[in-house]
Amino acid sequence: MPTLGDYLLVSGLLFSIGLAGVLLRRNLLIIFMSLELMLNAANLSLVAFARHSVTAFGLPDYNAQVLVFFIITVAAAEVAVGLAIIVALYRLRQTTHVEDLNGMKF
Amino acid sequence: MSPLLSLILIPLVTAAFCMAGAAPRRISLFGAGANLFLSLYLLTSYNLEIGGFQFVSENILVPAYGISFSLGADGLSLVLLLLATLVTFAAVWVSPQGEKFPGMFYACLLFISTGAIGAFASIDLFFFYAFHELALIPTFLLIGIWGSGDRQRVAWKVTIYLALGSFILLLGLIGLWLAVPEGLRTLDIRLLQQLGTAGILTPGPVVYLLLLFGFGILIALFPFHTWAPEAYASAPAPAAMLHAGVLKKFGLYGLLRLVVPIFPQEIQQFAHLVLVLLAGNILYVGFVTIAQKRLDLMLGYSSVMHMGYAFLGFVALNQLGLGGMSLMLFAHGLTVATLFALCGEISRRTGTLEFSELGGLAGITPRLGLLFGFAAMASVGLPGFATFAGEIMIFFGAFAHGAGGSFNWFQTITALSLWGVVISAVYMLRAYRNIFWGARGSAIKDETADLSSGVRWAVIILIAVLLLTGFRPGLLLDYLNPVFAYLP
Amino acid sequence: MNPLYLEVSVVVLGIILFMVEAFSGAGSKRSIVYIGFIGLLGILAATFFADPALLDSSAAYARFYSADPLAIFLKQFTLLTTAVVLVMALEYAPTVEAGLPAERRGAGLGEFYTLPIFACAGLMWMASAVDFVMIFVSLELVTITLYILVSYLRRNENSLEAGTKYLVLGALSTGFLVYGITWIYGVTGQFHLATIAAKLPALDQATAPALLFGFGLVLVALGFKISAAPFQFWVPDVYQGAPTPVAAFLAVASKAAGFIVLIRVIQTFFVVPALQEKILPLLAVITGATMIFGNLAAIPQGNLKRLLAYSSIGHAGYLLLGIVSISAPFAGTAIVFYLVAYLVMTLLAFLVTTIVAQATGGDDIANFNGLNRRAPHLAFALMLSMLSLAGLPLTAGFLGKLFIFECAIEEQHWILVILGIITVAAGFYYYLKVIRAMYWQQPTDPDAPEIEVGGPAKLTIALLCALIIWIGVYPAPLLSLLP
Amino acid sequence: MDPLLYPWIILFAPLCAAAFILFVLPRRGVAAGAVGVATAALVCFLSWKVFLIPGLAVTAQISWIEVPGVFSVPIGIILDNLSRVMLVVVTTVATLVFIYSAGYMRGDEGIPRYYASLSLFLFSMLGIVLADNFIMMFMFWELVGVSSYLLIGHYFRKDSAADAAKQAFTVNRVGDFGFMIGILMLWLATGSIMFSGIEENLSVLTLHPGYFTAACLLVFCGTIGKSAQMPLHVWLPNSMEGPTPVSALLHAATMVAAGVYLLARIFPVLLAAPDVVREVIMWIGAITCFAAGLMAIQQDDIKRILAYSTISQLGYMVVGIGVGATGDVAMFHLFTHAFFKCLLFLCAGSIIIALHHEQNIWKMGGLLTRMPVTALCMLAGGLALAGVPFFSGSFSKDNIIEWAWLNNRTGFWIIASAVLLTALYTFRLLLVVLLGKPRGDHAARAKESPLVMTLPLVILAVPAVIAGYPWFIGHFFDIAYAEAPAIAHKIVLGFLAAGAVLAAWLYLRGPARDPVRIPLLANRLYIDNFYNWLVIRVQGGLSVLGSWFDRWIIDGLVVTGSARTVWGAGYLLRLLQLGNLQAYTFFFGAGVLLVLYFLVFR
Amino acid sequence: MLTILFWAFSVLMLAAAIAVVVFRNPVNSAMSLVLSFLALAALFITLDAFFIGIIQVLVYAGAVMVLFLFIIMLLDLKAETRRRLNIAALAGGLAVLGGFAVLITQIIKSLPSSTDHFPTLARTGYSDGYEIGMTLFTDFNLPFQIIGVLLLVSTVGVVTLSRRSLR
Repeated sequence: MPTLGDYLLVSGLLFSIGLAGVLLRRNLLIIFMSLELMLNAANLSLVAFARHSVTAFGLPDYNAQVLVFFIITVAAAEVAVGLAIIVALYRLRQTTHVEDLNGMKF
Repeated sequence: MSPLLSLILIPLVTAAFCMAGAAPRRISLFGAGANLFLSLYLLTSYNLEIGGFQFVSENILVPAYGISFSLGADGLSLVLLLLATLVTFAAVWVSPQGEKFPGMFYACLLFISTGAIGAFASIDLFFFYAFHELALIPTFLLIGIWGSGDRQRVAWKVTIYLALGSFILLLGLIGLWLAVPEGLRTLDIRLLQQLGTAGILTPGPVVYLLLLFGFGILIALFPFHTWAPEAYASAPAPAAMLHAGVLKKFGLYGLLRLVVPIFPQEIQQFAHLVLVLLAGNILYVGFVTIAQKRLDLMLGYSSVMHMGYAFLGFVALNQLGLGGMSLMLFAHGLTVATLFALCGEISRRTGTLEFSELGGLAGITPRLGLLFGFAAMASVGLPGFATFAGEIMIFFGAFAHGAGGSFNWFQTITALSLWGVVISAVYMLRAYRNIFWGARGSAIKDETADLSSGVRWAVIILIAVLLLTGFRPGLLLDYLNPVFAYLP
Repeated sequence: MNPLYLEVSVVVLGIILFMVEAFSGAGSKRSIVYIGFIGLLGILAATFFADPALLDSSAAYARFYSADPLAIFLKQFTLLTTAVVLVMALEYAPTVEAGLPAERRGAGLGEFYTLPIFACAGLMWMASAVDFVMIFVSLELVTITLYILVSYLRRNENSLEAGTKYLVLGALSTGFLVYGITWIYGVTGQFHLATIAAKLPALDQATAPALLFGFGLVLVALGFKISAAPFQFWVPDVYQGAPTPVAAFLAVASKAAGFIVLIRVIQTFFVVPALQEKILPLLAVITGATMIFGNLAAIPQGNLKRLLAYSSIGHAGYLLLGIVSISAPFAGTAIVFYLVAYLVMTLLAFLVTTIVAQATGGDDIANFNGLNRRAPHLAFALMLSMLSLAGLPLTAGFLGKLFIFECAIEEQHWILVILGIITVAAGFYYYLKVIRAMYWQQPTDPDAPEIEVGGPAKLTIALLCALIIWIGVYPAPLLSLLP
Repeated sequence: MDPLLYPWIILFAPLCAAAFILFVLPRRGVAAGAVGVATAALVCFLSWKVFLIPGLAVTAQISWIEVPGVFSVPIGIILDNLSRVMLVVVTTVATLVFIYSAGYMRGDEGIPRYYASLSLFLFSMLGIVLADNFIMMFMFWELVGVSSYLLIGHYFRKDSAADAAKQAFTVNRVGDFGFMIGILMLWLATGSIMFSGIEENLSVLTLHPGYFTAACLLVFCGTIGKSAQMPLHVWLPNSMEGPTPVSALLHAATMVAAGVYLLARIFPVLLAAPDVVREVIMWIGAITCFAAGLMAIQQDDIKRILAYSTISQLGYMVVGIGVGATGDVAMFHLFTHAFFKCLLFLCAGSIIIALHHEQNIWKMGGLLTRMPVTALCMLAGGLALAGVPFFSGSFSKDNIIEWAWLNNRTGFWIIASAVLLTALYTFRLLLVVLLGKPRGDHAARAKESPLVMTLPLVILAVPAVIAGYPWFIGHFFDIAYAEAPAIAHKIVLGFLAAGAVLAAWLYLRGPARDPVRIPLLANRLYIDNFYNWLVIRVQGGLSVLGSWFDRWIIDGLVVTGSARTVWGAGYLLRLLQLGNLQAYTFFFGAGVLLVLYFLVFR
Repeated sequence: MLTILFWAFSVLMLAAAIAVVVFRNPVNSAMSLVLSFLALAALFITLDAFFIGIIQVLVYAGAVMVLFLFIIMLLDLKAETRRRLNIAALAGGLAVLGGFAVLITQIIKSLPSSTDHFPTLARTGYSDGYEIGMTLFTDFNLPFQIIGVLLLVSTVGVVTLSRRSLR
């Protein structure tokens, strides 16, 4: 049987991979996908924790699962808005690369 | 309305009128004159028999901290208020007509005056500090807009330097406040003094040093003095008069008002440090003054140098030294104001202040020469001027430290400080000789005009007060002595 | 009145404005602002009648929503900010119109005026949030609204660039926030702050690293919101690129809400002294770094909005100093007072900047040269706000700093205090730069006409100026209002 | 009028006159002169009255600085024999000089300024004379310095006059520096600044001798400065840049004697002090006396010769303090010297005017016939100066020399040989100026001066001759005559004769230029050069160094440096703001790592 | 059995996630992301979170990914041309990453409950959707409303941001 730690480890690795995408990739879209990976990693941990701390009724803690639900919703909204911005940016600059965004610095 | 409040509000309202742009010179002259009379009235109506703080008014603003807009004046503040109003009046009077943006110019002058008056009249620690800071920005503007020479750089430097000093001071004040035992917490300077002299309030050396260096920066204590000469050289004459003559006295006033009653042990503990620093002020800065080749810079340095004497009176920590210090505050304020006023006149007439380009001016502008001579003599501490009385008291006060028959630090430094009297004679006479005497300098023309009667009378008033108080220091000492009567 | 209705009213107001926008003619965009402005002020007035006792403590919402004085205060704060931002937006309208690809005149303006109201609702919920779920949800409402607003000018590269940067970094911080909440939940099994605080002392010592890990991640996310170093990198770019009213909103309301949440979270964890010992030094380091970065890096700036951005980082540092000294009896009030002072002076600065930038065609400091000649009143107002930001006595900013420093000295954070002093002095330098430009420098175009200011803006400027001095001189009424 | 008021009138009348002239008559030369002369005459008259009322003692005091219970400085008046005599001398000489000036300064545009300064001087001098405490004396001491400064700088357009005035003031301040420290030390030791108080307390106090010595010697510094003793004598010859009456009054008769007066005033203190004090005083006086005499014999400027002779004579007086049994020994010489030296200067002034401001004695000659009154008066003064028997100078000077014989034999030989020098330069002066052929056009056409100038000469010539006789001086002083053996007197006479013969041998033939050339003496022993070096190189160098340090190290390195550091730090910090999103995410991540590491693992 | 499933899906998910980061063509990344999400949904189900798993599939794999793909197609993004590798950035990023991974593993190790097996549930045959629905609409009503506002705002925002001008 996999332990809580196993789930957490997998989730941590997923989070790290997501972070790697954010740190290393230059394409805004992929950065955005990586951000989704990070959120999902959090969700995995959350669900695992929820499963671990059963309530008095002997069921998983649905409070945490509701939070996961919220996170998914928010992520979807965020993706929608983010993609809209990326589209607007692409229309103006014909690029989705982060290095091209250096009009303001110092 | 309490008279002290009017003293603060008159310049403020006048400044507002100036900004609105209605005949600024006339209005501000009127306001400053009214203020002068008001301060004279306060001086005469102060009851010497009762002593202490009078004309007190209190308006509590922040109960949690005890911040209250409280005004009150004892002998020391009254003398300084007289100084402030007198110099303001003179500064407004000698302000050249036809400056650019006259409304703002006079408003700035009056703001500085307001700041100084407010600081001297406040008996609440918060407003004591706040009013002084208020004057910082008008100084910045005055130097920056109407200054001469490298005005921009100087304005920055002065403002930042003084701001830093004020913040250090602020830290010290907060420390002081926090040192008051819980339950007695107050910002009332009178209560703080009482707690200090009663030995209940002992904030310790850290706070003392913060206050010392905070005030020290504002006073241009060596080695924090380099802002002053440049500032006075670059500032327009009226601004230099107000700043050197009045605003700078805030630091000394603070030392007398707060540090002396509360930190007697610390003053003694760190006396050697202060003695060494003030020797730096007198001897080192004195030598630097000798090397100056421009009148404005020289006057700036000399004003820094004289602060050394004030500190000597401060560490003496006895009635005599502190009385002398406060007398000197007044006298020095008037002296530098006079000198800067005349310095401005010279520069406006000849277009230069370099010694090498001036000379023989007394032959063409005898009145200017005469008045400058008076001011110079007051500056070197000639008997008959109040400066001398102050210096004498300081020297005796400082020398009185330690047993007779042996030399200690105090006496050594006093003796060295006396050498400063020689130094000041050297540079002041050299300046006078180079500007007014000797062969005609290249910048002097036949048609160079003598002082206009307006400026003349403004300066004469200042000198007359110096002479009057020099011949009869008791006029001021009657007010000042009771302030320090609790000391040995 | 039940405080719950406050947010509801704001949302309803927002929806009404959407309706007005959708069903009224093209020329009535200004009326949106007026309705919004009056509505917000009405709700602001209502906050004073909000009675926390009417909240049903047994109801489901009770575990998410608190209407303690701090929350009410922040709601008022936010409402006021939003109202001023609306005025600013009105002045900024020409730039928005120029920045939008529009099918007809004024298209998109309505949303620009309305979206801040939703952000305001989010902030008000944030103020009341006492549960991590609630914190997350309301924070995201604010953040997403701001993503949209920052990148609102779609023809303006800077706006889009700022939007993108804010988007990516914001989403990143959301990721950390969620992960942090997860870990805190993992250790305590709770989202509710008060319950967590109750559980913490009984917890196994071995769980401390995990707990701190979670807390650290939450701290990172909140640090991003309040622009604490080293999570402040987005601030200058975003403020500079964002439409000025949005920048003001970011600088004031969003930051204040971040601070309130931070206070709530920190207070939860400070229940355990061992945790407090771990957290305080970290906060102190962050505070020092924030003060230094904000104030020093501001010195060489040439763009006023960017300068204000750095300055807002610096002010975050001073606010953090208050949080570090939170154990001082007066610290809470000091922080809140600082926030109010900061609101007044920052909004004033942004408002004047908006107007002047509109008239001179740019928000570089050089655009302000000789402003005294063109618009003496605006110059005076901006000077006043700069002096207050710099912390000159008898202005609101000074008292704010004074209270904060007093708390810090009382808590003996000497190194931070000294850093604070140095940075405040450095701050004088760059704030005075603006004053110098306005008063010393020659205007680039001496014949330029007087700058016209709209009525509401004029009124607001006068009001803010008066407030700066009023708070600076006579803060007692305000202090008595504060929690 | 109440005689008790006389001293106050004497003291303040000149001040009022000065102020009146300055503010009311700044452009009216004649009126200013009249006011000045009238005031001086009034003061003189009152002084004589005070002198003649025996036992008049003024007890009233004006409080000047008053710190209750701690410190008080009164303005009070002391009226003992010393001050009465001094009062008379000062006011008499001054009145004559005031009158004489009316003639000498005729046509000068600065007459009001001149008389105002002169009146101010009179005020200050009288203050010194009447002062009953150290601080009051110090105040007037300084004021005397100022009035001297103003008068020396009367011809302020001349660079040399301007420099001389500045130098005089500065050098005097150097002396005052020591004086003030001495006052402070005496005050600290005795708790009083009153002369009487100090003397009273001395008897009950036991002071560390070293401290006491130092205090007295520092007070003596005041004398060194004011009375132009070595090494602070340099200002006096240069002060001859002022108008000649000024030289006569200030720099010969009265002001420079103030130093001696001070010593006489505190004579009881000096007596109580360790012997080394008076020994040092004696030595300083003796050296000054001899060295100044040496310098005088090679000067060509008539006023400079007199100036050096003044220094030399002041040296005698100081020696008199050092060796005399009472202060009157020195005061006696001061008394006679005041008359004859003033006379000599006024004669010189008369000649200078007659010769159209020619001051070089080698351009003079044969004036005995052309200006007989002046010449005869000058002769009388000269003989008194040289100490020729039966002239006033011989009595007072011999007394000092004989006291030296009794108390310090080495000192005796030095000052006795100085008699030779005195004779030599005096006769050189008289011979070259009065006899022989005129050496220049001006001299050839010289005419006697007007009455307003010659009258004071004649009046002064009388005391110059007779002031030394015991029947005259007895009215003023009760002098302690030295009981030296006759040999001492003979030695002095021998030196005098030798000097006179030497002078006659050298100058009686009427040479066109000085047959003796001793550059060392002509250049005043190079002391002036040394001071120049000191002022320009050492003080100038130090101050330039200080200025450099102030500008570049304190201001540049420390102040501006720290400001620059902050600016630079800001500049560098803002470079972190790369503008690149990826960099930001990297920093963000790194920050997270740091925060977590800090929180969890530290 | 559960163990095998868990490891299988975990490896699949992580591999797909790595693929997201590594692929240069955005379309490939997006497809890998879908795969990763599906695997994650399976993991949810192993944790008895059926509803969440289904939502994960519906919302993420369904809606969000479609959006991504749609945008990629709309913008006509080509594969990232191989640019010069920024060694410093790469090294820095990897360092941060490594540090973070180590940190997380340390934390997980230190957590006492990490070795726990999941407790068995007291009941069987309960309805996952019912429980979540009840929680959502009763206890979490307030946040749920806020989420609603959030969705409204983002809808308006997306419309405004992507509105085209009519010229």
